[in-house]
Amino acid sequence: MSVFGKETLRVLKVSTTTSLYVTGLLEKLAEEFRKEYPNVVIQFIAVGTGRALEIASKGDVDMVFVHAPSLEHKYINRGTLVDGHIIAYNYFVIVGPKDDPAGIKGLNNPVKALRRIYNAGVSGMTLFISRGDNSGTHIRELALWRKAGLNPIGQKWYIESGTGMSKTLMIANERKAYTLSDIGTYLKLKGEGILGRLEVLVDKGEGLINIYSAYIVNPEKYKVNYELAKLFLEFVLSRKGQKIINEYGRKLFGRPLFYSAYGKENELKELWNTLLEH
Amino acid sequence: MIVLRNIWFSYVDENYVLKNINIEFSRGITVVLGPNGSGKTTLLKIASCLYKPIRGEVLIDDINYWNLNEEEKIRFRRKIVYVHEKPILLRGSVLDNIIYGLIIRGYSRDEAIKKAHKISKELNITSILSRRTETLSIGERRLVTLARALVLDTDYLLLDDPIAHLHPSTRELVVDIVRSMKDEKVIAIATHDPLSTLKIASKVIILDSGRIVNISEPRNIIDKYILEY
Amino acid sequence: MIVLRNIWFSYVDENYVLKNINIEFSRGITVVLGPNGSGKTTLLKIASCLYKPIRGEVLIDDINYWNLNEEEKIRFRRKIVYVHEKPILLRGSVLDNIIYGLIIRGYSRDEAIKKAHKISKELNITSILSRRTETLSIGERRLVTLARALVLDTDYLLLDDPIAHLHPSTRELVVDIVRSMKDEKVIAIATHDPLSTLKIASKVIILDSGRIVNISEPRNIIDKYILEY
Amino acid sequence: MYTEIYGIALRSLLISSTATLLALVWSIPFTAKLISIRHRSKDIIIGIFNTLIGLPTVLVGLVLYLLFSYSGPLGFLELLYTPYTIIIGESILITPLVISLLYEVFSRAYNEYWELALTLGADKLQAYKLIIREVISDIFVVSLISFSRAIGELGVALIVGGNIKGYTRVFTTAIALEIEKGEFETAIILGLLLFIVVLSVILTARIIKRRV
Amino acid sequence: MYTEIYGIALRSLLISSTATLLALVWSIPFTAKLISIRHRSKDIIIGIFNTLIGLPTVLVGLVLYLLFSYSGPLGFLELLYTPYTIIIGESILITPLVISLLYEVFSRAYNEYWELALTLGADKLQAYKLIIREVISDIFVVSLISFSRAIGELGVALIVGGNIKGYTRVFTTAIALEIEKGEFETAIILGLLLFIVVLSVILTARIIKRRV
Ligand SMILES: Nc1ncnc2c1ncn2[C@@H]1O[C@H](COP(=O)(O)OP(=O)(O)OP(=O)(O)O)[C@@H](O)[C@H]1O
Ligand SMILES: Nc1ncnc2c1ncn2[C@@H]1O[C@H](COP(=O)(O)OP(=O)(O)OP(=O)(O)O)[C@@H](O)[C@H]1O
Ligand SMILES: [Mg+2]
Ligand SMILES: [Mg+2]
Repeated sequence: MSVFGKETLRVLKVSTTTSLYVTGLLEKLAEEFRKEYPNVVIQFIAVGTGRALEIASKGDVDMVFVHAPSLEHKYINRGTLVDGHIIAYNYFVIVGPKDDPAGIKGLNNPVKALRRIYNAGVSGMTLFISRGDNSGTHIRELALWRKAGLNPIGQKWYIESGTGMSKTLMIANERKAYTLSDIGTYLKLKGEGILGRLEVLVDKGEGLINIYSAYIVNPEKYKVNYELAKLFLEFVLSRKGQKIINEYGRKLFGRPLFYSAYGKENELKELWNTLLEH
Repeated sequence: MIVLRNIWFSYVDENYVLKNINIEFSRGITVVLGPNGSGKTTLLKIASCLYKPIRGEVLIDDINYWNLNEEEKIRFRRKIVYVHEKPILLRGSVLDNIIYGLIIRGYSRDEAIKKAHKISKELNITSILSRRTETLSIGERRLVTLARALVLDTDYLLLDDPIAHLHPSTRELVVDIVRSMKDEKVIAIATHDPLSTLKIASKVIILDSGRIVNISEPRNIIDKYILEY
Repeated sequence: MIVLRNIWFSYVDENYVLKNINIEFSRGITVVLGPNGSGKTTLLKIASCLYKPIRGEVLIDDINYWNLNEEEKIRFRRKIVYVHEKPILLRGSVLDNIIYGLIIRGYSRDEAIKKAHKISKELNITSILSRRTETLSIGERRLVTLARALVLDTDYLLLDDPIAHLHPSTRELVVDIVRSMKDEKVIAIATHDPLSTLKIASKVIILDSGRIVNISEPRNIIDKYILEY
Repeated sequence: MYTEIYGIALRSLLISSTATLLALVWSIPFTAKLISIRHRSKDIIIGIFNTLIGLPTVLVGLVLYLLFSYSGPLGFLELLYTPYTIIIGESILITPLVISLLYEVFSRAYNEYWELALTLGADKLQAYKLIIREVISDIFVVSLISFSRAIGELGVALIVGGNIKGYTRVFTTAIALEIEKGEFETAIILGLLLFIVVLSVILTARIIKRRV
Repeated sequence: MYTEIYGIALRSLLISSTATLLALVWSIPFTAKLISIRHRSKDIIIGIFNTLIGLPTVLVGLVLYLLFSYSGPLGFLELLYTPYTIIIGESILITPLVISLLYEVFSRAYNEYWELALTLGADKLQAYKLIIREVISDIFVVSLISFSRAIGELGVALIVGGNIKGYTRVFTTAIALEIEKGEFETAIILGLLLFIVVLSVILTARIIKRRV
């Protein structure tokens, strides 16, 4: 085995948001893809959505997997990205301490839940941890606060952690605080036994949908392995690929991490459009 | 009195550089002579309890030093001062160096400085007391190490080639000071300068290749060395 | 010939340790005497072009050394060897030390070793040639630095207190070797041992507090020093 | 924004200099003791410290997290995500570097001064003090290097500090955040600021040292 | 899994040791030259290197990324996300540490041996060589410490290496990923492995050094 890998193979470079990579989904897709195309190597560079798109705009990767429609939109307009497709979706969840001091458990309206958290926060009963890192999750959280007509930024109970999802969840767990998380990362860490004090309190309702899209980097502007990227994208969108996404993690975590976009493309596209204004 | 009994010493393995040494350093001045590499330095370091012999005993006032516990060792060590053949000075001023041994013995700074001034006057180095040690000439360095040792007024005084690098008249000065201590102290001097030292010696030891080849009265030796000139 | 003209030198600011020095080191042996700290070492280092004087000229074979370019400087420096008063040895064996100067002058290792053996025999140190330098006694170290310098057979030879720490008979050996070079070389010796050196001197310089107080024939000086004993 | 950066700078300086002092407090006596051991084990011990220099900071951070987490053995102290854990973490993190460097400094001085100290009548403690005094300017350089290392580390500050805005956010965690956001210019500006702050500390320190 | 860890270990060793060698290649002549400068600026230069030790690795990574990026000035080399950029990055990263440590080593030797070299007829190059030869065992210790630092750094390896499985994944990036995944045991096991691997390298090296 060569330590530095076999460079004679055709290589596809993909930058991806951490949440997709950390759950292991992408490696699984790549593995299946390689059963059909054994000469291909797919290299994933797992970073925050912000950086994933920035790297793409510098021409350093062939393809991106991200989940921040408003940011994606910016890069589409700049001509960085082409061939966009929604590949999967799931829901953001509001997690918080088991004793739920803000009393949001079972609500099916995230905006209402945030209002309660706000009030509990102001009266010193609880804390909220925000990622504060311009990630897809952070952008969504800010959008939800705006929808609630509240601005918690700068308040004592509103803590900006400035770190990735895992570390933010760890802080929330230590501090018995609320936070907004993608379901994948939450379930992964929960499964590792790390988030003993937290549970999912709100997982339904308008505004929690989390849409993952894949793009190819514009081959007219950059040197891109377009054919291979197209091939992989088609695989991910294929019946087989979508099935993998739908099944992934079901056994391990007792519930699905992602839902396939197959057959719901138009519906999701509309939702995606509503998320642009954030 | 320092008594060395059946001392064997080697730096590496079985290469003995001292072989079955038996001597007594008693009140007065013992001069140690011998070719370069014959073992003079090693002998003095063993006598001042810096090196532990591989075999044999070092008795200070009839006590076997290497059987003592840590605390007692220090008490004994404070009675002995050894001056290296190569002057090693501490950073800081000449005065800092001279008072160091007094300070760690619990003297107040004032007392120590008073004593330092006294010995400096005797050794004629008052003019350099405030100099930083890095800036001294080699002979000046040597004088500072002598002052630093003599100021302690210890019972045992072991000097390793103390007058090398000294100007003849300064050498005389040092010899005179040592001579004046002859009656109260046990003094040993390793040297290559028999002319200056034999005249104050009570006993002479000649080393060769790690063995004592002669212990005698200075008279008998002087003739031999004078003949060489 | 090394000529020093109107040399002034200070280590710090305006504290001159050499004041308006004018001398010529010419063929034969110049012995430099003077109290500790009088400036002997500084003088020899200026004469061997290690220190640059603050004012004044250093002429080697009538050439002003400090006006030369880098390349010429090295050519000149290779004619001069200065031996420090404190022996500084390189890591490795005694032999490695002795051949170093030859190797960097382009000699083959074999040639260099042959020369090293010759000088070692003269200085009676063949038995320690393979020893690592950390393990030498102080006198042995001194002899190695002398061998390392003498093996280069340079036109100019400046020795700083070269016989300190040497046993009297070894001292004689060194003096004899230096004497044998007297006719071909410019030699300067700073020393505190007039007895051993004056007998081979062609000229004597006496320094005091950075000034030359006397330049004369050795005859005139010997009486003065002999009287001290 | 201006006050935030000012806070970050001050916080970084305070945390890292305290951590450096702390690391010196235990490393100096430990290393002084270590050099006087004649045993072979000395080589192995210093080899271990050399190796520990290479422990990734995130791992040190993780171990500290597990210690200070509410379910960890030190959880009752409630120190996680406070500046104090960063101080503790950084001081632990730089200890192997401090010890490795001090070891070289002390060994050299030991050979030269230990015996001298004994001839002048020093007991062990006094001999150690003498050695430390002789190499004080080397110790000083070691502290500058270690301070620099501490202020530049990310893993510990991030994992046990949490990069909480206005509380545990330091230069490195702020820089990492900007990079993650894709805001590369801001990251580089913060990096320049860090450089300027540390450089002025180090140059001032070196000038003071020269005067002493 | 077994072959993957084996690959990670071997890759980490190769990358970091090459980076250390590279850093020595330019740091030794640079520092040797630096010590012989009489000018005051020497103090400032070494102060800058002391400071650069504290540049966060992520920042160094970012700058290298911008250089080697497809749209950066060195993009045509197509080195981003390859092990070679990690080597370059780590060698740059440890250079300030290497120079800071070598500087202390060389200054001491310079005072002792420069003049001696001149008296024996050495030209400048030969005098430098002599000094380097005299401190070779200190240089050796410096390389061990720097190697340790290189293999333990995360930021550069992550940003310009990309932590690509089987290609640029090294110990630290693998550990960081496991922590991100919440798989703390795996992270700690990897850390232990890293420790064992580096320790055996360092102890072997120290034993060889002792023999020389
Ligand atoms: N550290 C050491 N390791 C090995 N051998 C040593 C060591 N120190 C000294 N020796 C050797 O031990 C012998 C005795 O050395 P010592 O220094 O006692 O001689 P000395 O009589 O004082 O010589 P000098 O007159 O030159 O000072 C010499 O052969 C010397 O080379
Ligand atoms: N680096 C230095 N900085 C400041 N002053 C110095 C320095 N080196 C020597 N000196 C001083 O310069 C003067 C001359 O020193 P030098 O070493 O030339 O004397 P010397 O005649 O060789 O003495 P010795 O006989 O002791 O070797 C002395 O007063 C000395 O203290
Ligand atoms: Mg001796
Ligand atoms: Mg002198």
